[in-house]
Parts: sequence; structure tokens; C-alpha cells
Amino acid sequence: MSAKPMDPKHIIAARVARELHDGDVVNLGIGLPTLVPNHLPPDIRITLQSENGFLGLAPLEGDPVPGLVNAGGQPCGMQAGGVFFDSAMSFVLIRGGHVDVTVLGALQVDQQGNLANWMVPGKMVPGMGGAMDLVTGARHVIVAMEHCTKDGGAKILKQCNLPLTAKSRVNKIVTELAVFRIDPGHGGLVLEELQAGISLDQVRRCTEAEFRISPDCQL
Amino acid sequence: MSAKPMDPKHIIAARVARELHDGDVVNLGIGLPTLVPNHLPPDIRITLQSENGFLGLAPLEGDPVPGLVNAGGQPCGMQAGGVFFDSAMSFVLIRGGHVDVTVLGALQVDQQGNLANWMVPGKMVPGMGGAMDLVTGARHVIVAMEHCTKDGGAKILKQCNLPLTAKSRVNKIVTELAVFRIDPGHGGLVLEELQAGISLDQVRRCTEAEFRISPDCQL
Amino acid sequence: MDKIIGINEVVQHFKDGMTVLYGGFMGVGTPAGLVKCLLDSGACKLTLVGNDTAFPDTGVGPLIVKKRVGKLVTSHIGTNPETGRQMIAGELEVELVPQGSLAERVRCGGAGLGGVLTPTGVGTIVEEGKTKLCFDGKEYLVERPIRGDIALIKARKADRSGNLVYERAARNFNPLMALAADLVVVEADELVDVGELDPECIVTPGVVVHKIVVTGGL
Amino acid sequence: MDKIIGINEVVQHFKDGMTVLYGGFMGVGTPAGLVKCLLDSGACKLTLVGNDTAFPDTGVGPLIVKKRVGKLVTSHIGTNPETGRQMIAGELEVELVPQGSLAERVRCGGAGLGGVLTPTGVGTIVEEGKTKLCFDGKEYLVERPIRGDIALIKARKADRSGNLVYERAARNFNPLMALAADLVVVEADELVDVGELDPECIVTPGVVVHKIVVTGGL
Repeated sequence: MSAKPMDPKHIIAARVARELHDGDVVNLGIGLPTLVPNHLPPDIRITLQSENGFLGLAPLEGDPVPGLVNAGGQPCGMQAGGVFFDSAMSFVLIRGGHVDVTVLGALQVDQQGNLANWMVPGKMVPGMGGAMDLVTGARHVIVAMEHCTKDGGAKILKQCNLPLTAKSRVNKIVTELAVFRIDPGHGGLVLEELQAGISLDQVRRCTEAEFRISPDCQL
Repeated sequence: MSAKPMDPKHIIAARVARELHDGDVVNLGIGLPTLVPNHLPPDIRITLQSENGFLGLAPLEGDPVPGLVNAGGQPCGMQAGGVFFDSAMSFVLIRGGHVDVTVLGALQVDQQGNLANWMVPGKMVPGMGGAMDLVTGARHVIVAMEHCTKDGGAKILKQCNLPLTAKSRVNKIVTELAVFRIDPGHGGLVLEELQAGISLDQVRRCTEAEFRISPDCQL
Repeated sequence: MDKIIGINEVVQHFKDGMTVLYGGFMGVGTPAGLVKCLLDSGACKLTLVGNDTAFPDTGVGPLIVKKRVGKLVTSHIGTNPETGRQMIAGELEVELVPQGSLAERVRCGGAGLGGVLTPTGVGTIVEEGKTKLCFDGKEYLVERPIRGDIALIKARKADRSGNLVYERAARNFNPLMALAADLVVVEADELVDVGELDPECIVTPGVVVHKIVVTGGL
Repeated sequence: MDKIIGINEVVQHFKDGMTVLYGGFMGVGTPAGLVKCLLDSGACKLTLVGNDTAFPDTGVGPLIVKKRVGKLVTSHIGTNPETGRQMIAGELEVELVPQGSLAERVRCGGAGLGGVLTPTGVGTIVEEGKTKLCFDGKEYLVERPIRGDIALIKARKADRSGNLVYERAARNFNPLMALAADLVVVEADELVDVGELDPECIVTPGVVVHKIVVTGGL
């Protein structure tokens, strides 16, 4: 439960946590997004949906329980009031708008709200798993990722060139540098917030996409 | 459990019972078809599917049990090993070919295997309920009905003129006079059997449809 | 976020012209208390979506008899003569849908699907006005989703978070309707604490349920 | 009609080139005994349909590693590097399907439906070769049914008639696969008498199950 303030992953997770509301049903992608619940204030209680077939995902406490695993296949726990169901029902909930928020990583995201996070042709093809349905169906899609690639390349682009996960579905991008929203319909990225100690200039240098600056953004 | 041998309904039900095999999953329409289980020999055990959402329909024994009703809304019983499910699952089973046999009544049936049993325009429009799905999805469709209308009119026609329940899906017609099969694809009604004491002539007089006579038919 | 409300608080959610999904089969599994409340609200020109109109004095039957319904989407009306009378007199618009297609259409509404392809109804008047597709020589009708403004659900037990279990064949359309409406109101025989229902046996997850009225003792 | 068989009787049902549906998610809920039996049978050129290929040594992973699979229909292969290697080397045909669409396609296969209309995949390479329909300004892909020659199912408990319950998240694709194959073979941890399972909690009805292998004590 310890948040290391200097770790970009925790900065991102902590900021994503502030996007969630009490009572939200949330699906968290593998990796960084799973850190989000650690940063929730005690008055915000969310229900985690796990696409392998249940509601009420919780951290593992004690020994693994047979059959109780998260969508990565790792042993986990379950909240009181949790429910198990089959994969069809799991995606009825996801596609049908019963999941309020999905938080996932990205290889690329662009100013039209397009997301690419499931393959690099000829190189890495893990498959889309549940990501396409989640991004298509969840009411609110938050991309949570480090702002640049390991090599310092831009990931927030004018236009994705990797195969898309879904078209025009991303609502928000949270990185260790900034928070953007994407105006649905209007296309176009809006800078909402700079992370603590980050300058507009830094963000501009690391972002290929064009963006407007929200009047509410404190520069 | 008493079979009145002279009642056409029981003659029909008894003959339909001989079409069923041990282990069959069967859906029985309202009325005459519900008499069929009374005529099953003890070595033939079937499972009744009830389209309102369960398998293992059985006659009511003792007091009505809350929520346990047949598709007519009447209190019934349940076999050991029965299962409840929702209406979507009920019709997954029906449409998906998991019901071996459906037995239902008809207003009209024709030599192409077309069935009309759900409305008389401007007069009687009860709705199709589950009949269209049953006739479309069950592996074997048996029409069980009295051979003629109350007025003595033909019900086994060259071509139905009432709105259809389903096209070319009837496999067998059992009446108090005769048993016909319908050759799928070939179109065409085949007389398989005369009921006890019935002449070919009687059947011809009461049947508008053209039919061939099976070589196995004992005249 | 307490979902438990009194029956008197339900009435505010009913409005003229709204689309009401209801569970039940011949009235079994239809929430009688919520139907009475809808009747008492005076709301009219309703669109009702459910399996049947039960009998004149059970299920949604009284809503038909008292002429609160402008349109009905259903599979069977034979047990409520008033439904047929109003339909033939042109007082009530009735769309008859094969029961399995009705179940799938409501399921699609709750599942974010744009429809299903079914062989049911091909070659019958049910085809009328519908897109038809042919694959591998077999014809299918495209049956489109149905959603409602409100769903009226009858459950055997609810926990405080809205997880539901049903009672035998009273389950029928209830779990489907509970996924396909903007507001889901449940009438439960019994309320239990969160954690009391077996997670393997819960049919409707509480996250889709908005309001619960308990008719048995609290 | 006894459905209970020994594990040695399963092997006769495996044939080269058959389509095998399997339950499981990252191997959890995949019947390890049946997979081993399929491996021992030597059957090859199989078409496998399931959520993922787990890890090289779990779930259906070993079938991939030992090159028994000619075609794979799945949503995720990232955890089994051998799957990706064979795919990129052109040794294995892989059709990647969004997980929700895979679930619906198998459901359609078991439900007698000709397909579903889903918004998932619109505007992506998943569109390729698929019929696209537009309703009310929204685009959908027609996702077509999948059926198998055999389904390999893992259950927590089976009764002698084949009614099944599962174990927590090991349920996943199992109930869908159990509806969509010509022969449904179940590996159950435990066998109970007919009537012992709660009719409200049974997930897969026995009428769709053909063979049961019990791995726990009888």
C-alpha cells in the first residue's frame, strides 16, 4: 500500500484514482492500472470487474483460493457481495455500459481518441483479449501510461499508426506529466492539468499531438 | 394416468408417445400434447422442457410450490435433477437444437411441412409465444391434433392459408386417423400408418393434401 | 448509496409515455406491488415490454384493462381477452415477437449488441420490415435490441447491494429486463445483508440494480 | 444412458483435424486430465477454440508446444510465447477474436443463432472480411457462430445426469463451450447424485452433457 511519490507509475495511479467516484464499477488493465485502488481515499468505494468472470475483485489475503484468479490468471481475493458469472455475462456487463470506467495502458493514443494497445505487427502480437470490448463498451475510458516510450519517443500522437484497439473511444489520458481529456465529437485533445513540477514546455516537447489548453488548467 | 381408449385425444397422445426415445428432451405444447407422458412405457424416460424456464417439468404432487408453474402458468412439479434458468437460456436450448422433440397442436399443416398454429387474422390472435422458436429449433417437430376441424373441415392441406408459425419444419403428423411423415427437402407427405380400425378411404376423405403411401404402411 | 426505498418512493419514477420492461410469465414473476404502484401513479400512454399480458387481474393485466398502455411488445396475449379486444379495436398498438427473439432482443439491449440473427420467423409475417441476411444458404432475420426507461423486477431475495436471486420459474424474463433499462427497480420478498448470498448462485449482480422495495419483513 | 466414463475411454473420441472447444482462462478452468488425454491420443491438425493458450505448461499450452494444433481461434496468446512464434513462423494459423465477440460467437453456436451485431472491432483490423451493418447511424460487425466437434469442460461438481456447477472464476468459457459442440465431455472434481445440486444454482443443464470423467473420488 506504500506509494512512492517519485515513481511515475504511482504518480499516474494516484491521479487516475481522483477520476473515480463512489460506487463506480471499474475494470483495470494489467500492470500500472492495478495500482489505482491503493490511492483511493477511504470514502470512495468502487467495485472491480474482472473480465474472466466476476465482480468484487480484491487483493489476495492469505492463501490462494481454488478458482479465484484475476484476469492475469493470478490468485486474488473477493469482496463480500461479489458475484461469479460466465464469459458471456462478463462481456454483457462490459459491452452493455454496466462498467463505468476502464483504465488501461497504451502503446499509442491520438488526438481523435483512438487507442492502440494490442499489437506491433510482425513483432509483438499478444492479442486483444478483452481490451477491444472494454474500450468500446465502458462508459468512460482512461488511458493510464507513461508519457513517452522507453526511448523517449512520443506515444500521444496526431494519428496512431499501430493497429487500433478502438476508434474515438478514449476520454482521458493520464501520464506522469499531464492530464488530457478528449472532447468527444469535437476531436481534439485538451490539456487539463500539469502534474506537480511539470512545465507546459516539457509536455509540448514530449507530445506529438496538437492540443488546446483548458481555461481551467493551472500553468 | 387413465387412458380412455375411445377418446381421439388419447389415441393421438398414445401414438405420439411411441415416437419418443429414452433420454429425449421434449417440449409439449398446451392441451393435447400434455397427455403424452401418461402413455409412455416405464422404460422410456424423458425430460420435459418448459419454455418459461426450466427442465424437469413433472405433474403437480401435493400443494402448489411458489414459482413452480408450467408454461400455461399452472402449478406443477419438478423431477429430481431439474434446473431453473432465465428465458434467454430457455430459448438457447430450444433454438440451439438441445430439445429433441417438440409436440404441438395445429390450426393447419401442409404437405410442405408448413405449420400454422398461432393466429386467425381479425379473429383470434393469441400470439406465437414460444411456438415459432420451438418449431424452428427443435430437432424433431411432431404435430399432434385431431384430423379435422370441429366442422369436419380439412386441416392437413396442400398449402396453409393462415399465417405460418414456421416454414417446412414439421416432421410428423399424428391424428386419431393416421400418422404421416414429411420428407424434408423432397416436400411431400407420406402416410406411414393408419390408426386401428381406420381405412385409407376415410383418411383420403378428410385430407386435402396429396400424400404418398409408405411401402411399410399396413393398409 | 442506499438502494432500499419504500413503495411510496417508487411513484416519482413513473412518467407518461415511458417504456416499461417487466419480468414475469403469465404473471408469475411480475412484481405485483410495483405494478399496483404504476397503476396508482396514473401514468399513461406507456410502452410495455414483457412476455405476455397475463390475465385481466394478474401481472400487468390491470394496466391493460385500465387503458394505461399505448404500445405493447410481447409474445403472447391469449390469456388476457382485453388485450386482444383493444388491439382489434385499434386502441392499442401490439407488436408480437417470438418469445425467443424477445428474450434475445432484450438481452441485446442490455449487452450493447446491435442485434442478433435468428432463423425464427423466417418465411412468416414476423419477417415484415426486418433486415434479412443469408449465410451458407441459410436465412436469418436481424432482430434489433430493446431497452426500457425503467425495468420492474421481482426477486426472491436481494442483498443490500442489489444482488438478486429469483424463485424457481418466476425467474423467466427478470434477469434480462434487469440489464436493459436506465432505471432498475426491484420488488424483493426478502432483504439480506451483503455477503449472505452465495456468489456462485447470484443471478443478477447488484451493480445493475438501482432501487429495491422489500415486500416481506425487513 | 450412464454418462460416467473412465479417463481411458475418452481417447477414442479424439480424431485428427477435429475442432475442439475448451473452457478456461489462463488455464484456470481448463480440464487438465482431458487435455493430457488429447495429447496422449496423438491427434493432430486440431482446430482449437478457447480464450487463450495459457502458458507453455498449463491449460492447452502443451498442445501448442507439441504442434498438435493447425488452427487456433482465440482472444489472447501473449502468455504462451510458443504460440506467437509458431504464428509468426507460419506454422500455426491464428484467428484473433475480441474476447466478448468470442463469447458471443460460441454462444450463437450453441443457441441456434446466425450471429450477433457488435460494435466491438469497428474501425479496427477485426473488421476484415466481415459483414458490416449500420442501424440508427451506428456501425456493427456481424460476428458469426462457432461450433465444435467436441467440447472439453472442467466442472467443480457434476451430478450423474450431467448437471454442472463450476468453481469461482474457473467458470469463464465453460458453460458456453458446453452448449456448442456435438460431443460434450466433462472433467469433474466431484460426482454427486441426481437431486443433490440446487436447481437454482446449476449452471449447465445435464441434457447438453454427454460424458463425465471424475477426477476426484467417486
